[in-house]
Amino acid sequence: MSSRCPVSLLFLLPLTLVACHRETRDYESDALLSNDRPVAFGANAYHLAQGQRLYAWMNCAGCHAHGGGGMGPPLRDDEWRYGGSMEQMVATILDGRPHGMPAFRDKITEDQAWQLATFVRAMSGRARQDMLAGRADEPANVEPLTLDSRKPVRRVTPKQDDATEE
Amino acid sequence: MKPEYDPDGYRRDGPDFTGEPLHAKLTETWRDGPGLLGWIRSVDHKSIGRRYLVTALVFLALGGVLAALMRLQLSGAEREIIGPDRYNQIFTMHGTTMMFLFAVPVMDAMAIYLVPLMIGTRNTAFPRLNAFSYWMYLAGGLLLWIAFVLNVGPDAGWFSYVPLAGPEFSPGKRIDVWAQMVTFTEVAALAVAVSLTATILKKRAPGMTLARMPLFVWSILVVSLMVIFSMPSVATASGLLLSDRLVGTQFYNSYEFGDSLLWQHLFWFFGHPEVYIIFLPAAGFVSEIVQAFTGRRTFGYTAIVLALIATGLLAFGLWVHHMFATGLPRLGYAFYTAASMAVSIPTGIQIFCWLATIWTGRPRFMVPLLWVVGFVVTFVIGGLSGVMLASVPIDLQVHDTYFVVAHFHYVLIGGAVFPLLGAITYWFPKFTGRMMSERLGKVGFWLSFLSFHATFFPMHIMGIEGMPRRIYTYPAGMGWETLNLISSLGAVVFATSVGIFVVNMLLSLRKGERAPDNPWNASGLEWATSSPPPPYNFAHLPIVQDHTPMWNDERPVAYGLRVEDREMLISTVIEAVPDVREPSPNPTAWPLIAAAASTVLFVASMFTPWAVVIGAVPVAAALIAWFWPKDMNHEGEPVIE
Amino acid sequence: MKRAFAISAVFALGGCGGIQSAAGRDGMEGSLIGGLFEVFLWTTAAVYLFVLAYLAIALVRGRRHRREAAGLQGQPPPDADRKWRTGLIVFTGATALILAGLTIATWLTDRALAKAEQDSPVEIEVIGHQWWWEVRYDDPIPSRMVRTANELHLPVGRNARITLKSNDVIHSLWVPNLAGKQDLIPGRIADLVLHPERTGVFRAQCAEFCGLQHAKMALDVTVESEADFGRWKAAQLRPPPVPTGGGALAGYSLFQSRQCSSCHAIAGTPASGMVAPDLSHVASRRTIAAGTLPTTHANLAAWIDDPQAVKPGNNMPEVPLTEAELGAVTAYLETLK
Amino acid sequence: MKRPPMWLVVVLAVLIVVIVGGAIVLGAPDRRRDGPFGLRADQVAELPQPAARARPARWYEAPEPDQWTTQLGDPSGSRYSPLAEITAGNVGSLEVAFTFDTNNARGHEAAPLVVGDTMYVTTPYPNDVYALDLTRPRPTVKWHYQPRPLQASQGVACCDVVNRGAAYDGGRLFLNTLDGQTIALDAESGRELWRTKLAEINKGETITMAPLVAEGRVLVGVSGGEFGVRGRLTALEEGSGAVAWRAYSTGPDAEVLIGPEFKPYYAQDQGPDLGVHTWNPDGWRIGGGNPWGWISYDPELSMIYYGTGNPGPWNPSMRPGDNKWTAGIFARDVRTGKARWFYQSSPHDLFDHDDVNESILLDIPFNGRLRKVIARPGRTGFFYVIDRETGQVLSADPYAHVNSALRIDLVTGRPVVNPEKMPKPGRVTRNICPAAPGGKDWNPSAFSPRTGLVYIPHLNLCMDEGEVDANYIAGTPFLGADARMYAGPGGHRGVMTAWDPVGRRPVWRIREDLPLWSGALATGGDLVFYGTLDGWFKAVDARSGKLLWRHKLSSGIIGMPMTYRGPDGRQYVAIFAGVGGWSGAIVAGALDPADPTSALGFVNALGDLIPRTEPGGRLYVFALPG
Repeated sequence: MSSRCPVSLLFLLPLTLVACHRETRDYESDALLSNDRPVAFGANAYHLAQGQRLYAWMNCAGCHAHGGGGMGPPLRDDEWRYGGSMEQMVATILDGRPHGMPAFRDKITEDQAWQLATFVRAMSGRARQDMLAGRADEPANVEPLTLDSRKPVRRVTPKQDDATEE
Repeated sequence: MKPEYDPDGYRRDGPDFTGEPLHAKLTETWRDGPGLLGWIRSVDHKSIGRRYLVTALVFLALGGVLAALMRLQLSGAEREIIGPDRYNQIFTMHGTTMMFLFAVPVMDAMAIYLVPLMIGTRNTAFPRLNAFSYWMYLAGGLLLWIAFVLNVGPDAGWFSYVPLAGPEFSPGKRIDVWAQMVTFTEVAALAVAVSLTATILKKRAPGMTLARMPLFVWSILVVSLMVIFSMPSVATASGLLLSDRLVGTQFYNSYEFGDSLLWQHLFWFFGHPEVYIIFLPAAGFVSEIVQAFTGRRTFGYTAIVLALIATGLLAFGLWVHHMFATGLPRLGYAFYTAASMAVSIPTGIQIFCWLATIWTGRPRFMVPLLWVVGFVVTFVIGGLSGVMLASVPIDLQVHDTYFVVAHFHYVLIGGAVFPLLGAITYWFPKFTGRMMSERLGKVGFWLSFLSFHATFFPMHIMGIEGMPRRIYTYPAGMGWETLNLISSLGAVVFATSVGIFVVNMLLSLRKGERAPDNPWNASGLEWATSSPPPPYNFAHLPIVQDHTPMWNDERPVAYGLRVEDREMLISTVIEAVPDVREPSPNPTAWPLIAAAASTVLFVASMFTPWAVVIGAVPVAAALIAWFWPKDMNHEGEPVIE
Repeated sequence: MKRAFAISAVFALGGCGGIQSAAGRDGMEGSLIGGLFEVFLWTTAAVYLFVLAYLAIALVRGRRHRREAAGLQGQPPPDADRKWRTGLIVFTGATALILAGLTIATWLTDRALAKAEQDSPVEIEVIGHQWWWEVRYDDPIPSRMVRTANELHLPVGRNARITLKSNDVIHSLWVPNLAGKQDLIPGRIADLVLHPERTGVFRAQCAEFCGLQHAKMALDVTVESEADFGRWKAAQLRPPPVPTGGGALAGYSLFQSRQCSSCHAIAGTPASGMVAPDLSHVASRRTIAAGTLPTTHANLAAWIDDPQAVKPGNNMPEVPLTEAELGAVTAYLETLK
Repeated sequence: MKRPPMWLVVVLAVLIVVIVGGAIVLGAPDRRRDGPFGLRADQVAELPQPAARARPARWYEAPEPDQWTTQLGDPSGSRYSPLAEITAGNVGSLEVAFTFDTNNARGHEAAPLVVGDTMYVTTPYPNDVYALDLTRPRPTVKWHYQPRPLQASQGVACCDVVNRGAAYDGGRLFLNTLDGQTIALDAESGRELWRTKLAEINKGETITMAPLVAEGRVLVGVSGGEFGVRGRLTALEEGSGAVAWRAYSTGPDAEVLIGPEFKPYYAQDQGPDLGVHTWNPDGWRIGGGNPWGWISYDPELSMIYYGTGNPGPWNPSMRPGDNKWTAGIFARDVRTGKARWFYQSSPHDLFDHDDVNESILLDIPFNGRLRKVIARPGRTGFFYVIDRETGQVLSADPYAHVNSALRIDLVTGRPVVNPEKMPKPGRVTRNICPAAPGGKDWNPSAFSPRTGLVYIPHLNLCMDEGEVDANYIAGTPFLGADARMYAGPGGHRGVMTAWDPVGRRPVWRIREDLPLWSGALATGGDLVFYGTLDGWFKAVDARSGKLLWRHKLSSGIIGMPMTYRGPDGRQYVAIFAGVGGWSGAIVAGALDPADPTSALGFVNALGDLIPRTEPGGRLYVFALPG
């Protein structure tokens, strides 16, 4: 076997980087220092899991439920009033948005915001499959992200937003 | 027409077709093909056994390295050599490697190699299945270790308790790798178990009734049956875990009326018998070695056989003693306490018999017997601390502490590894045709014996002094530093001593003295053939009249198996009366291909459930090709008396 | 033999077996179990002696046989084996008897433990989190319920019934000096009764592997007189005073306005976070970060400054604070006596 | 071994298909019983005899029929109008007189007001007010007032950004804005007279309720039971907007305005500072109990009656104790605000059963005596009849399907909770009925003196709920529960029940396919009006429940119907279309039905609403052709 091992390692070389990056437990959050944060956070299973925890801890579920929305808009579809990129989501979380999204800047740290964004991104079916978890240990209400595909958007009637523009 | 020809025109061995010409013919029929291809296609139990053995020993070495790393980290308080993340992976890998990739497979290895020789037949009942099992085992091991190298090493302990190992608290693929590795090794172990059971029950040489089987063969028979009953349990558990993690089923989610204790029950229903699956073959080694080195039949053959069977049965009745702290009903505990204590009775009986044999025999204190003595001195401590753990109140104190760590290392190293090393020394000449160095052997033995106790004895006290298991560091001032330091130093020496044993093996392999057929003047059939044995094991099948065929002066043999096709004798289950002559498969690569296909299926199914559907196709194809009736130029036929 | 002594030596130490030792006999369960352990210890030691002796003699006898008859194989005279057969039966019987005895001893101790669990106990609820302990002292009047973290205070000579819950993974509460361990399993409720008999300060630790920081999930246990216990409880019920000036005041407003209050609660202030330890009286506890560091100014500062360095992987983020802010927050926390 | 014969396999397969298929078909909720448009009345009892009828309070006189000045029509909260021009006989020909678009796509839970020849229309956030001149055949906007509440307030409105309308008194119009201000307008000109800030949205506080004016006080309560808001009712001077008194729903007696004159009927409510002692330490500071529902006023006793909302968080195990004074009803002196009595319908509320529903002031014969009572169809699914002088519960009977409580113990006043439905940590509790919105939510019933019946538009929903850990962060939700609702027994989600409070039994029921989220209106023409979520505005016979007329509106109906006599002397009936609210949020908020927990679990019960209606706010006014 000793003869086969390095061979298979060579085979897996590209996979290596992927796997290593997905699996690091980056609790010092060096990812924040990385110059490509969307990847540093967005492709790391540990940050995704932390994001899932924070989603509950910071009461996101109270407004956005498990992505279906409620007091806040749904997060499972791919409609983003304020932009769906990681950076935009982080901005939304940290600084809030006029129509009711509160600012979390002094409630969570910046890397936590990135972790949250990572999870929210996964909710809308845009995360790498191999970093998703089948379910959480909670009441099973939504179908597993691993089996979930992005929902088609149901357009909001345009009125509802400009109804409130000053 | 020549005498060795039958009326039906097939050549068979016989009194007048023997010696060199027969040897040449049989070798041509039974040997593996040439070159790498031949190596890959081999279905010879000896080649497969050797591969199994070497692979298992490599994993032992790897596991040992991990152990050394842990002792390094724990050698002092507040050490920061290894961080928590890596440490958790390391102790998980250590346990997993040792249990799944070393302990069980190494026993399989010895059995696959020795059983056919000991019962006087030419190959196992399902040679291709054996080959398949090896490839699966290898794939599983590679999967785990490659993953570890890629930082995807499992980190939830070798027992992978949910919900910690569940989808929420173990992100990424680490646990999936663990669970899938379990699947691999389960398949491998089950395949071997089936093959060995059939071999032992149907392939014994004429006259080797059940009551005349060597004790090692008995232990393997019991163990194989235990494997068949216990392994499915853990395979189920890991399957459920995978589907929880991958497709979000709720088997272990308490919210949806799953239960995390379900995991523990399933796991320990396998996990506890596992310990005996590892120990019983070792007991078999001891019986064989004692018999050989005291020059008398092991005392209390029947008692030992019954003890083996009793252990095999009781082993399934005490898994809950791993769960005393979970708060199950107290009354139930009483039963498991009793059962856990009861299981030490059969073990006690065996020890009594071995010692009685030594007492009444004429022991030669050569290395294998030394290992046996070391085994008794060490294992009994493990057994007795086991009795303590069986007691609920005491277990509640020392459960999940270093006391338990000490206990099972005494049982597994003292009870299984010591006899194994003895057994390897004992059968080394048969494997390789050369003797191992007695001097190096003795040095190795004493060094490991002493360093072992130095390493693991202090752990009893650490445990009582309150040091929990699976911690990557501990604060200063808990009074644990000295003991840990001693233990770590001991570990260094222990590692060296194992190193010495390996060196001894390698040196002896090169230039050990040549071994005769029966260097120890032992009594078993495996010594009736040359060292190492020819591809066909026996030119003529031996006929057995009592327990110690090699100690009789005349050794009758049976004639009449074909020499140009692979043909084996099937005998009756109990009396081993020759029954049918059956063709035995030729070398083939299909087991390897099937294993490769299964590997693709298993690995891919960690990423998408569809892999199970799509991956099933190549597997099915490979199996069809494997079983396609070909080169079977004749059916089995009754024995001509 | 020497082993047997080594262990018993540990036990001879009795209570002085350290602040986290099963050898400690500081609680009724502890001593009952300790007693049982000694029974087992001496019995097994005796058995072990017997085996060693047996082995030794066997080796000697065997060697003699060998010298006598350098002959080959062959069975010893059958009557010899018959003698041994009776020996085997006696041995088996003896083993069975001893084990039966031990089983009964176990059962009796278990009964005794079960019996000890009556009478009016202090009702406590312990909830395991990754990686800290939430502790609640229940009270018929809910407003007199005490909520603290990572510390247990127990009145001596009185039962404490601890209800065990977990809200993430399986943990196990183990106060070796007082009693055996009991698992905290999500979705299940177990309880553990402690009966401390000696005052003192002990340490408990999580005994079931629970992830990254399993090693640093400990709990301080203080066994004190009923009076001291009452005082402690009263003090816990008093909300800490809001600082009136100085660094502490700055720290207070930082605590309320920054990340701290999203997770931590301080009685009598707006901060009501519930996912991290309640800090109402953090300065009165012996250690911080679940028994990881003794409560000192330096340690508090170090912990707040970079929790991941102290306890890698724990769930407390590194809150960006300036030197001054850090000092202020630390100063404030130190006022929470 | 032998393979079973092919035919056997086939037969077995067929059998299985038949059985399973059959099971599915039969097991499916039977919609057919609901008849066309999900409507069919079951007469389950006779009308009560005149002698044995509930009657309005002694002092009650029906509101002047040509105006409608409060949301409930009159202080006793009966939502009854004596207008009888539209009757069972002619309602069939009712037609749209005019409509008015509010250009607002959120949930319209209010009713318009009519004073003289002006109609006052209020909208959900941004809470605009329109005054319509009814003298014109096509009414025109007299004036339009925009309070411009803070945008961010939308984010802390638990269940859509609704508003339950304005109140009129003495030439002034009073309204509340989502961001927590009470505003007084000059009814003639729409000029702002004063505005008082009563809520802090950064703490999750909003105001959605309709104010009530009594004895020169404007009574306003805050919302935010899902945000850990400490509930309180504030009385403002009608003239100046200055705070007259403020009564909290939790905390020390002094702040709850509990004094010597506080005489609760039941022992469980007696004792000092229960608002503190029935909570875990500090729990009361974030304990909810928001009076966001209806207030009734008894001029004779000069007392007001209002309910307090659910305690926070939803997760009950995080707030041990009875959690006074949440989920109960207060009787207070309207001048001083001093509490007179309190009755807690859900001590230690387990299922978000606020007690904010309307209290209808009635006099009913009880044990031979005429008792002054309030009649309340509660969230708990029980119909309470409570003596409004003492707070004694005279009767409590389930009007909806209830399994969360076995009964109400009239001796202690406490519900006997069904142990099977007690939430267990780490386990989902299945099939809790009624679900979180209760047997009936905020949408008010109507009482007709002519039949002595209370017309209850209510729900038939059950839920699965699991406790999860809640975390309090000011201005974010404070829930700790994961719920999922679905139709109760029978498969229908709404019911219109005509309840006889004396006979303590339903007289007739109408099964509605969709949950009823609109208020009811009873008229002198023996008609009952109500609307459905898919936009059907219905008139049924007050005596039999027979469907007499229905009209499909542009959007789902969650508003409250009202009626008035126009300047031209004809009777008009007005109703808002504009789906939304907690139930309709799935449409108004474009929520994702793939997540059953959306809108706190309501979406799971209303996935099929999406194709059945459109968002969009419009006022419909109907009249007979003429």
